[in-house]
Amino acid sequence: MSTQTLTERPARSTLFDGLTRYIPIGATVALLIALYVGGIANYPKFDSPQVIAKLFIDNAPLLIIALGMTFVILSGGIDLSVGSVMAFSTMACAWLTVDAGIGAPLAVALVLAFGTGWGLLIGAVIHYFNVQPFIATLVGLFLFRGLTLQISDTDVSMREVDFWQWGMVHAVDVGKIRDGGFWLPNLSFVAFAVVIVSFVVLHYTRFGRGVYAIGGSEQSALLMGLPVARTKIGVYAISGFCAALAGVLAAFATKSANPLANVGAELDAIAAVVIGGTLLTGGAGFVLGTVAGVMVWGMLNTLIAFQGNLSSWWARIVMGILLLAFILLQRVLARSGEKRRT
Amino acid sequence: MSDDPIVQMTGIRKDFTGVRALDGVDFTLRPGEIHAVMGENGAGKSTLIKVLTGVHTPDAGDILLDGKSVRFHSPGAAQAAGISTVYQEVNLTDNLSVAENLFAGREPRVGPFINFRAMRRKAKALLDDIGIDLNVAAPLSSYSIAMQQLVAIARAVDIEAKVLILDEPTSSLDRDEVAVLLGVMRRLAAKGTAMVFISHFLDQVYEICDRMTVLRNGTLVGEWPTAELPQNALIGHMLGREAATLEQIERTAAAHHVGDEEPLIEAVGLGRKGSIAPYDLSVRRGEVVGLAGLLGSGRTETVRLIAGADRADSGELRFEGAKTGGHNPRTAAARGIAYCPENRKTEGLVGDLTVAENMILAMQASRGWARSIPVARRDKLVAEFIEKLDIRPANPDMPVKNLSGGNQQKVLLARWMLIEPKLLILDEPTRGIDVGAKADIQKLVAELSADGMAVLFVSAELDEVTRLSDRIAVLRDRELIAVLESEADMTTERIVDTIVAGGHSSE
Amino acid sequence: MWPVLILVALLVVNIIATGIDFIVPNVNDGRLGGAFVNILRRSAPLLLIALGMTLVIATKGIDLSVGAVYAIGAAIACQMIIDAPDQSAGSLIFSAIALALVVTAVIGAWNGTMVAYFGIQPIVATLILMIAGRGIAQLITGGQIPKVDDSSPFTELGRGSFLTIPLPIWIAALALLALALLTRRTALGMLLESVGGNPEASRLAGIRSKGITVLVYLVCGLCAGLAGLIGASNLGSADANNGGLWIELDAILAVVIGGTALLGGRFYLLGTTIGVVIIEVLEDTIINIGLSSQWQFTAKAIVVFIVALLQSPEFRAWILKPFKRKPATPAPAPAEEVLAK
Amino acid sequence: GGGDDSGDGGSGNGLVIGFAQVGAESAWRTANSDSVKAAAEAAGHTLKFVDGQQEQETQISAVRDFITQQVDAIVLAPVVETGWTDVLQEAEDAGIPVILADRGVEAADEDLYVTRLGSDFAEEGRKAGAWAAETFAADADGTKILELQGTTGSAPANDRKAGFFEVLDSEGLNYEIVDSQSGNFTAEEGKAVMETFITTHGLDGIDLLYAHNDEMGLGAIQAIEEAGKVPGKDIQIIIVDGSKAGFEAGVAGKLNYIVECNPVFGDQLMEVVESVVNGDEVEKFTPVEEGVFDATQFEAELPNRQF
Ligand SMILES: Nc1ncnc2c1ncn2[C@@H]1O[C@H](COP(=O)(O)OP(=O)(O)OP(=O)(O)O)[C@@H](O)[C@H]1O
Ligand SMILES: Nc1ncnc2c1ncn2[C@@H]1O[C@H](COP(=O)(O)OP(=O)(O)OP(=O)(O)O)[C@@H](O)[C@H]1O
Ligand SMILES: [Mg+2]
Ligand SMILES: [Mg+2]
Repeated sequence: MSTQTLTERPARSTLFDGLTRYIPIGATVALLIALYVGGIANYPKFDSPQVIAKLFIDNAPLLIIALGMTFVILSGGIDLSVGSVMAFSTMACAWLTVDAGIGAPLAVALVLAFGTGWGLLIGAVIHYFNVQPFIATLVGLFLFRGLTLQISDTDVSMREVDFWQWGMVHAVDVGKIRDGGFWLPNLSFVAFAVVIVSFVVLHYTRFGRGVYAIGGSEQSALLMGLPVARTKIGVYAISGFCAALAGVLAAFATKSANPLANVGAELDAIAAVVIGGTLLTGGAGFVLGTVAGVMVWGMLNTLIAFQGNLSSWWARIVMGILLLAFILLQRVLARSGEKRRT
Repeated sequence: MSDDPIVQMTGIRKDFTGVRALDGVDFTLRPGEIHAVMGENGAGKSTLIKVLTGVHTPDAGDILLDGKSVRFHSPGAAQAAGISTVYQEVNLTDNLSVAENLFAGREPRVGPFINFRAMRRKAKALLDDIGIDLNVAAPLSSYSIAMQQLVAIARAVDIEAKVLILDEPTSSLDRDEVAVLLGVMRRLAAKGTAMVFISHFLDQVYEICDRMTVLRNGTLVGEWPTAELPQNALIGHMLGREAATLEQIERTAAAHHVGDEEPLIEAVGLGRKGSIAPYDLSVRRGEVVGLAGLLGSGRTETVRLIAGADRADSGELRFEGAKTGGHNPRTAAARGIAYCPENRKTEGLVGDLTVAENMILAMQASRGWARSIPVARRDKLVAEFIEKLDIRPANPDMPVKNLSGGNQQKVLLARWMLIEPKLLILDEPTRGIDVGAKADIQKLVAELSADGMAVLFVSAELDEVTRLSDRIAVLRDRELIAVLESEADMTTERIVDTIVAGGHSSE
Repeated sequence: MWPVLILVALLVVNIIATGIDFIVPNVNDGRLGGAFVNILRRSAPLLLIALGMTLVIATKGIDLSVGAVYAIGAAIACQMIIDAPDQSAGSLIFSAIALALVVTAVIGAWNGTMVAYFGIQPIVATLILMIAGRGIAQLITGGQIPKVDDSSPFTELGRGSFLTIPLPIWIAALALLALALLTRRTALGMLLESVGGNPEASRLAGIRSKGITVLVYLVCGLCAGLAGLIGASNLGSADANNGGLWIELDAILAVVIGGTALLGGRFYLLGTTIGVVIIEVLEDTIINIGLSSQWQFTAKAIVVFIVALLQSPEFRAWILKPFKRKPATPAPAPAEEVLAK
Repeated sequence: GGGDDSGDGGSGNGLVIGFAQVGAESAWRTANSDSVKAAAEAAGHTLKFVDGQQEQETQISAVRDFITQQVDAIVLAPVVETGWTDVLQEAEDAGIPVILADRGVEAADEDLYVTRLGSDFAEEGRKAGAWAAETFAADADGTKILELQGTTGSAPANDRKAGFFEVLDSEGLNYEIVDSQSGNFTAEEGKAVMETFITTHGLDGIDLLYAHNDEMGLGAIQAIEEAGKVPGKDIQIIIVDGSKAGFEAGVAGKLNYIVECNPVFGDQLMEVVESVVNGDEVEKFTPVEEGVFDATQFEAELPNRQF
């Protein structure tokens, strides 16, 4: 008897076990498809491929901050500073290239380094001084909005700097929209690159698995001997970098900087991450879920634009109702898959 | 065995706010030896380990590793220096898979990328090697605490450190797993690994350890070779009083009025899909019914249905003859059913609340929020139970998370005794509890049942179950296979036979 | 303790900048005035919301919808009053206030239900109403800003005074007292902390954790509604779009400055109160020391950062280290901090 | 024009017009949206209305959606001036004419839209400045001015400020800015900032309050009254916008000068859109008819107010 192997069946079947983790993201994708099909059924021209392509044009910066946010949320934290850091980065790009006359590539490098540095700093404060992430990053939200306004309280154009033209150059251009064609600019591909890198880092590196472990239980991760400090500070650095990069993309997208841009963008990013099936408590979620979440967010806005007869308030209410329906459905799907204890 | 110590700690002192957990403790570990650290709950064993491995910074004292002075700032640093540890609380992340937990931080890689296939293969091999068979791709959360503990041990063993520390690794294991673990430890000792072993099971300690260091109240009592320290001397050192004063519980089960009274509670075909097959079970007033079975056999699931913690999806539960509807923890408590869950950290205590608040929680819940318990009454009750259960430190205003494991368990018990239940359900109440406290709790159970309370008692220790119970329900594979009633049947061997035979041996 | 020091420091800065008049109240028109009293009066809506938020946060939750609920409460009352022929009728004012409070309480209960019964994460559950709520408020007002006659007694709620003390201060103080009594004289406070600290253990102990969660969000909604009423009556109008805009961030900030952790468990109503006053005093300080509006955000960030750091024992240990005699202990061991959580 | 194959949803031979509005941040804006919607309906056009919630990204996204939908014309009320080049170019490439409403875009993009219909904020500031310069010309000891700015960084706030002081300087008025803070265009903050002004500076000797919109001005008036002073007398007040509530306050004598900023230009807009789609020549800038009102005109003008 003592030589017998100790076996324990997991609570759920093996096949199912592999799948339960994918239920939230599966629900998101299913509902995304449902939204799209619903749009096609109700609005002419909704089947234009540009409807899909556009999700990655206007939402490229949002996608990038949401990816950075995914790292932070998976680790059990939150980053409220991304909207302000993004606006600040765009403004800094304008300031450096237009007023200070620094070469644009150098300016971009400086801005990205600054965003990363800010992330490192706030990550260190959160980790070493045990300041709650919500508060530490709220400081960033106020600080960078303030600094942005101090650089300029009006919008600044940077169209004169040739470098900024690159972002909106069509990288893919398949026919005219009117004839069922579509196009995608360079900056969308920057976003795709970030998606791929995030995916690989989060799912296939030690750092990425460490993020999940810390999100599951920081204490356990520490006792398991994982580099908690490095990982925790790292996720804020990544988020800071992503916010700065999103700011640079915004500079490409409009070739202008606006001190009041991206107010509330952090909430959009959080919403997208959560819609994508990532738990705010940390430890569970996927990069591709976030991509789906951003697509849902963009798709809801597209639907409202195609509907076109909603007053300002009905647009908000409808957005709320759609979000509610979405979250409830996701919940129902997830529950039917999950074994309930109560 | 070489005599050059691999770890030498001298004059270690550690203060927590309000508590001196360690005071001038020395500890020496030599290569290839298995060294037990013994002491009551709260003696400072875990703290000593945590000071060594960089979880806590000592307030005074020196640590030498291989003769060199060291001070680690994180468990990771200790691990890198060759000290691998299984801490008392299961320290894995249950959102990750079994394989990921085994290799977290040291995953096999191709370039910078993790090779998941290789990782799963190695995980499988590692678990096979120590004789457990799990789906390594499944999330750790889908396995019981016991399996999680084995996974944690496997991880620590695989790190192949020169020092392996096991802080109560066997607390939720039953005899087969313990046998496996002890085998692994012997193998490692033969290879020269030094091990620290902490356990409240004296027979395990005596079976495996070469030496013992005994702590009491944060101070060092002494260090002895196991062979030179007989059991009752050890207990005397641990408790600071004569072992003879420890009362051995001898239940006279037959004296109980079994069978002549209506059952207090009766489960008829009660079951829940996926967790426990429908079962019949009854408990009478003044009776102790034990639940025995291997790990994951469904003991916890059985009592959770009766406690209302889970909802049954078949059968019915009768309480005092009447069918219970809408059974949940609150209505159960109102009926007088108290449930001490096995996992006190996640299901039992509220870590941030004080000892006093945790104690009165159930009582307060049953009164509703509007009728708060008067402060004077509360203080009196709390003081009474702190004394009765000998909770240390006897400070009602301390956050309960700062108490040692055994004392936390007592707080949980006090919570339920306060509502004077008719049926007390104890799921592994003696897990991780020192000999003294364990005897106290066993005695308490005996007393309570003598006063007419019905008790449902789950324990991995068959001795304990047989000693305390009037009847024993045996489970296997999430099915209740037999209820042993006659005195002749109430032996450890009989239970094991029943489990092996799958229920057919019980006439 | 640290927040109190910060508050005192801010007050001193203001007194240096504008003279002792800053703190000394004066009486005009039988009503207490002066800079500091005005600040207190203006703090009332934020305080009400922050108090509700404190309870929600104690259950490990968060309520992002309070700003929108504020707008809804204000919109309902003002719209109902301006729709009536006689804006001064007592019964009208009463029913407008009652309706606003009932609706906002229902909204709060809705949030609580989503969290407790549907198991939706609080930040997401309340995000829905944060987005839709202002739409609802605009729907009520038809996108306009309803303006109540200055003669209507409704405006007394925000502008009037009782025993020379402005009514908003009374209302906020009574709310503080009521909530303090409700949570500390009954067992509600402890049960809240228990549910926030460990929901599963609370459930197994027989606590109606779902009911309590709903109750707490309900109270929070009610507080937000009451805050909206005070704000609306102070202005005599309800701005669905801007009324209480971003007040949720200030409220959360106040709660945290006051020492309540966002992770649930222990909560401090008095701490929250001090947090609110700090935030409000700060806004005046910027004007008083002659900084431009662009500095609003930056100054707030700096003060919040200082408070957050001072509250961190690890930071205090680190900053004091060079001044300590024996350099025996190295940098704070991060391991301990994590375990202390 | 691109109106050939895109009549989807359009009733009869009406046009499909996409309207990317700034938001619903003020009563002015709501009145503007209502006016445009009503005018489109009256003219038998289908209006695709999107509220940009004060975000440029949302507006750009809306314009791209309009392009995908192949509307006949796009009306854009840009939230900021810069950053529209690409999306306007896309509209042009798709053959859809763009008409700007209310605010303008930077001069370099002039070729990318057909015409702009709207107010001139700097001009509004100048109008306010002209009145102030005239009223206080005789003020010997210098005119002490308090200013309640709009949302920091927004175009109306910047332009109304710039236009105002531009005139004061060019007229050579001897003035002093006692304080100038943002009230975010809301009554709430306008009142709070004014209270602080009063406690910090007192009201004695202050001549003029210049509020960048109605709501802040009305909030400030309350603060002044609560401080026991008489608005309009103890301190003169100029507001910009001219909503009904603003005029009511004017009739009550609580303020002295209103610079109108007229949101009700829906009909005018529809005419412009129709001529643009028909390919008619239109002016590059069509000003909205706006007036200025002093104390003598408030009573007569009040009944004409639509918002
Ligand atoms: N983080 C902490 N803060 C405050 N006190 C603590 C903390 N950790 C442990 N203690 C206290 O230190 C003492 C020693 O605890 P420790 O966990 O080392 O005991 P132990 O010997 O391992 O007991 P057990 O057998 O129950 O595990 C106890 O009194 C405990 O309450
Ligand atoms: N929350 C859960 N959800 C699903 N399955 C669970 C859950 N908890 C435990 N199980 C599974 O149910 C089975 C029975 O577990 P249970 O805890 O009842 O066993 P037990 O006999 O009490 O053993 P132990 O000695 O571990 O307490 C185990 O296989 C376990 O993996
Ligand atoms: Mg221990
Ligand atoms: Mg069990």
